[in-house]
Amino acid sequence: MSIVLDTLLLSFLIVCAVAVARTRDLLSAIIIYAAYSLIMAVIWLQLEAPDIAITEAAIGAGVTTLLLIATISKTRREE
Amino acid sequence: MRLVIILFFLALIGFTLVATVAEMPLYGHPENPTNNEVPERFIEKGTEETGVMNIIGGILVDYRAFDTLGEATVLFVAIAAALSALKAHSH
Amino acid sequence: MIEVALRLFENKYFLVAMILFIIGFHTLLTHSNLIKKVIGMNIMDTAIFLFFVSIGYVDGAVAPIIEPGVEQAYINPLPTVLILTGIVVAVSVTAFALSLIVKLYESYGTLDAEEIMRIRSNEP
Amino acid sequence: MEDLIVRTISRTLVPFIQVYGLYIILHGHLTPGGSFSGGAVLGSSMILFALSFNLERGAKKLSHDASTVLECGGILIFAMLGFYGILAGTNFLTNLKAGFYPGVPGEFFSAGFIIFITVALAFKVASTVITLFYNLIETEGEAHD
Amino acid sequence: MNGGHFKTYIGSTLALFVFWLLITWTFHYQSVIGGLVVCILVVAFCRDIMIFGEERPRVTLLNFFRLIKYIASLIISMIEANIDVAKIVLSPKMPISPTFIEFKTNLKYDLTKVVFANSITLTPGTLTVELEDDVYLVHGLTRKHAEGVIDWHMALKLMEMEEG
Repeated sequence: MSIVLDTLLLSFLIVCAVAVARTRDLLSAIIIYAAYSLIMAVIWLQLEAPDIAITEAAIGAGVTTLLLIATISKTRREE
Repeated sequence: MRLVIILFFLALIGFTLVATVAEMPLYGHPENPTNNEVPERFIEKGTEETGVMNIIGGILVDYRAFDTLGEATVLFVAIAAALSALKAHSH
Repeated sequence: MIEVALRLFENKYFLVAMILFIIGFHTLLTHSNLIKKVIGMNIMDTAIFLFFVSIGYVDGAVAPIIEPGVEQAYINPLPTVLILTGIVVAVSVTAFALSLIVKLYESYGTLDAEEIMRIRSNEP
Repeated sequence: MEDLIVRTISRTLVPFIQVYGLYIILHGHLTPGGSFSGGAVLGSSMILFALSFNLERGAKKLSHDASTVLECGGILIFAMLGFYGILAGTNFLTNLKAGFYPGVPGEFFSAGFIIFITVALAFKVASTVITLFYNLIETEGEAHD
Repeated sequence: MNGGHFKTYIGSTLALFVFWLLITWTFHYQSVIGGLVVCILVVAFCRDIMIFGEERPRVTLLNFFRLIKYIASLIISMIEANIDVAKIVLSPKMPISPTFIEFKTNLKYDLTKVVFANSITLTPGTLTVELEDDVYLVHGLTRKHAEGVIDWHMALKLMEMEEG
C-alpha cells in the first residue's frame, strides 16, 4: 500500500515539475509550483520528517508563492 | 546549436547521476553507512543533555546553535540586500 | 539490465531526486524568462532536499520524538536538521532574486534575459 | 480587496491562525515544529490580514519601525543568551551546563534556553516574511525620486 | 471600550482557549497557564478586528441549539444537492443551463449574511459570486438551482437566530 502511494506521489512530482517548465502563462506556472510544494509536504510526512513538512507547507507553498505573485503583479504575466 | 550542446551535457549529467543511484546503498536499510554512531548518540543522550523530547529541536537550537545563529545572519543579510536593491535610486 | 532496473525502483526516491534536479537544471538553462529561471532554481533546491532526507530514512522507524518507556527505532535526525536551515536559506535567496528581477524590469521593461543582453550590448 | 465575505472570514480566522502559530513555536521542544515553521505561520497570518483589508491598515497594525525592532531584537537576544554561557564560565551558547532552568523533560517550561531562542528566532522569521512581502508589493513613487 | 466590547473580548479569549486545549490535549498546569497568556496576548493584538455585538446575533444557549440544527440541515441539503448534481453530470445529455441571478434577503447582520453566502457556496450546483451590501449575485448550474436559492428555508433559520 505504501509503495503504491509513494510511487503515485513521486510521479505527481515529476508531472508537476514538467508542467511548470512547459506552461507559457506565468501565473499558471506559479500555481502549479504551489501544488508541487504541497505534494512535497506530503512526501516529507511519508519520509517521517514532520518538522520539514510543516516548514515546507508554510514557507514553500505559502511564502514563496506569495513572493512570486507579488513579483508578477509588479511586472508582467505573459512569458 | 546552443540547444544541442545544452541537451548533450544535460544527458551526460543525467546519465552520471542515474548511474550513481544504481550504485547507492539500498533505500531505508538499517545497516546503511549513514546510520552510524552519531545519530545513535543524539537519540540516546539528547533528552538528558538538553531536556527536549523533539530531538530535532534539540539539535537545531542546542548542539548546533552556532549553525542556527549563522543561519539567522543569512536571513538578516538577505533582507538587507533585498531592501537595498528595491529602494535604490534608479539612476 | 533487469537487476539495474530493480535496483533503481528500490531506490526510487534517489532516482526521482535526480530526475527533478535535471528538470530544474533544464528549466534554468533553456528558458530565457527570469521568473521561470527562479522557479527552476527552486525545483533544483527541493530535489537536493529530497535526496538528503531520503538518505536519512530507515524502514519501520518513526520521527525522532522521544516517547518515554517505548522501545522503537528512530530515523536519522541529522539530515532533517540540515535541510530545515536549507529551506529558509532557499527562500531568502529566492526573495533576493525576485527583488533584483523587479529592479531589472523597471529599468529595461522586459523579463527576457536575452532581450536584456541585446539592449545592454546596444548601449554605448 | 474590499469584499465582505473575505473580510469577515479572515477577521474570524486570523486570531486562530496566530494561536496555532504560537502553539507551534512554544511546543518546539515537545512536538514537531519550531522557530522557522511557527514564524512563517505568524507572518502569513499578518499577510492575510493585510491582503483582506488593505495594505495601509496592515502597515498601521505592524509598522515598519516595529518590524525593524523585532528583526534586530530577535538576533540580539540570541547572541546575548549565547554570551551568558561565557559569563557563567562555559562556552558560547551552552545550555544546561551554564545554569539555565532544566525543568522536567516533557513539560511546558523545560529545556533551558531553547524556548527563549525559539521565540526570538520565530519573531525574527515572521518579521522577515512580512517585510519582504511589503517591500515587494508596495506601490512605486513614494520612497524615492 | 464600552461594556459590550468587553464581553466580546472575554468570549473570544474563551473560544481561543478551547482551541488551545484541543490542539495541546493536556491539562497540565504549566500548559494551561501558557495557553491563557497566549490567548490574552492574541486578543490584545487583534482587538480592533474582533466581531463585535452590532455585527452578529447575540450568543445565547437557544441560539447555540439553533446553530446545531442549522448545521444538521445544511449537511442534509448538501447530500441531496450532491446526488442531484451527480445525476446531472452523469446523464449523457448534460442538461445544464448556467444562470446568474440577483436577489435580496432580509438578513440584518454581517456575520449571518456571510454564513448564508457560504452555505450557498457549500451546496453543490450554486455558487456565491459577489455579496454587495444586501444583494447576492449567485451562479447556478441549472435554472432550477439558481431559482431555488431565492426562497431557501435556511435564510428563515438564520433570521430566527437574529431575533434571539
